[in-house]
Amino acid sequence: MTQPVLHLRLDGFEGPLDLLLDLARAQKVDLEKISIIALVDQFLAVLEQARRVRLELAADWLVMAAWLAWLKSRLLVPPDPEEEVDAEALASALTDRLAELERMRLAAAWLARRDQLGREVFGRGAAEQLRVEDRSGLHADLPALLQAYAGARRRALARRPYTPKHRKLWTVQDALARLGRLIGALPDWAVLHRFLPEGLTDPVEQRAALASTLIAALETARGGAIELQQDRAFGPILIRRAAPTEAMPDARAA
Amino acid sequence: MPEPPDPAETLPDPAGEPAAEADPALFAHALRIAEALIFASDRPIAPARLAQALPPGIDPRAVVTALMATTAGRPVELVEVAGGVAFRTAPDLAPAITRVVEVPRRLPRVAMETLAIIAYHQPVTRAEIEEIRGASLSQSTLEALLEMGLIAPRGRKEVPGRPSLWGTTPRFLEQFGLKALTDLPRREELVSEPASPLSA
Amino acid sequence: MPEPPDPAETLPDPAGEPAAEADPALFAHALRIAEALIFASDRPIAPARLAQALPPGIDPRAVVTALMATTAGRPVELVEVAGGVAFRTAPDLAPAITRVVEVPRRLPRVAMETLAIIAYHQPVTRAEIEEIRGASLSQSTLEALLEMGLIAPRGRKEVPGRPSLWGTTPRFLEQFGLKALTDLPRREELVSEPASPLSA
Repeated sequence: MTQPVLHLRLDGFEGPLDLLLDLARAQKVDLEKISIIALVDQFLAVLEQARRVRLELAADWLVMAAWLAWLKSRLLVPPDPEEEVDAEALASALTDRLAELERMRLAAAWLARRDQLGREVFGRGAAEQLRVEDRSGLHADLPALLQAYAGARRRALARRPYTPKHRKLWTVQDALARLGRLIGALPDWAVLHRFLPEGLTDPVEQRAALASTLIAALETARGGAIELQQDRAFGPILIRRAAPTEAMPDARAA
Repeated sequence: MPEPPDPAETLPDPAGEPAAEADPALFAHALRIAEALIFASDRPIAPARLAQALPPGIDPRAVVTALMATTAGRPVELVEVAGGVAFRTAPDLAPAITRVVEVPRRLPRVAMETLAIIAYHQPVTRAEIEEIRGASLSQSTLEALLEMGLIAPRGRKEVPGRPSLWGTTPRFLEQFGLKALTDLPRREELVSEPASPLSA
Repeated sequence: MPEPPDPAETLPDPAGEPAAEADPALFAHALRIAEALIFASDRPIAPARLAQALPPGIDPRAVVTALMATTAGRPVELVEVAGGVAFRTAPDLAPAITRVVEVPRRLPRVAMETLAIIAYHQPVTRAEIEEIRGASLSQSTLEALLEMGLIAPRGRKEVPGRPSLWGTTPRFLEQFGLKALTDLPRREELVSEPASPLSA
């Protein structure tokens, strides 16, 4: 009847070190003074009994058993000066490991005995919000602004070749009609730009309208209805209604 | 002459016995429990919930009343809120204990692009902005920029429909650390436009 | 004969001036602010945060000392924990509170041992924890500790495979009511404790 109990007990240990620590405690001496040889014998005995119950045992148990058997044999023979590994040192390393595991067990127990938050003591359950967010500020700097401009223009320009726009070009006829309509209300010199049709934002359409308006103006000036003046190359072109009573020095210049 | 107990006071008494004067030590202990429980709870404590924690025979409402009286005027007061009672820090201390954290907003891309176009092309109409961006522009984007004080109307363009013209404000210069609009890099430095001298 | 002030007490005075008696009204106001600030939060308040909220010239440590004295023995006490101060319910009231407030389950033994090993050996890898325990550690144990906020990754160990290193968090100190990691018993003290916890 003891065998199944042993089987269950072995399963209850968390690995070979756990069992070793339990056996070491059973020696009822300071962990520093335990007999490694006695410990090894006990461990192997437990394992042997366990194997009688069921043959398969986890690999780490068998590795530990083999290592302990080897350690015991080294401890029993007189120390060999040629030997690379010192059996005493290995035994003391095992003792140190058991002692550290023991200390960590005690530390866990010490923690477990403390009053724990949420079990024995409680903190404020419903914390009050002490942060007031001021969202009036704006996170934007000049580089971001410039990047935005460049990005918007690049996208708009890149889109253009793919969507050729229908251009409504301002013809010379259109310009002649508009000029004829507007010239009557003209009191004095006015720049040619003022005779362009309104609402043109496209640069190409603006340029075309300027060209046709200039041709229309030249045509009208030839007919004698208006006068044109430009003081310098690329300067503004001025238009006014022809005033037949005045001397026209400027007409020669034009 | 002792007054008869208020029937309303005795109602929640589970045992139905008259609201006898509670043992002062027991009542003091109940006060301790109530204070700790209300502190620890993550939501307001209703009288019924409070009663579960109190020694039997103690009226939770009497405990609440007593606790309210002792905490009145203290830095942390017991107040009635939806669903029961809770501790709250006194409102007069809020300025001292709250911390204002500045969480600057980030402008959405459309708004940033619109702002940049207004900065470079002002005064400019919404239709012109749409033309320059090559995309339509919602009124709400303009309104957001207006609300932040970054742009302002600059009259109307004398074309059919008389659309508003938009320009940037001194607040805009401040936001972007500019002394004047002329501090902005020239457009040609940012993007190589196709030759269009008329639009210059 | 009045004793000279303890030099250790006056050291942290930022202005370096002698520990003059603060204006009693100002000090009382500082106490109100401190109580409200610490009470409002569910996390410990660090001395620096407290100092920010107090009127200038008030020593936060004097305020904390006074507040500790007035709340000692009360149902909600001021305690030092995790590098700051926080209000906590008195342990004797736990049975009454837990009748109403839900209490999390205790950590299993494996998790407590793992936590102790991380606390004493941090930063430590999972393989090192397994080496100390002499048994493999299930991922769910680490995950449970992580989820409770008791441990956190502390970078990686520069060995083949670069395993994560683990350490404890301020939340760990709070959970077990520790002011700092130095509050943990020293290794020697652990062994000299009575043998009873062996069975724990």
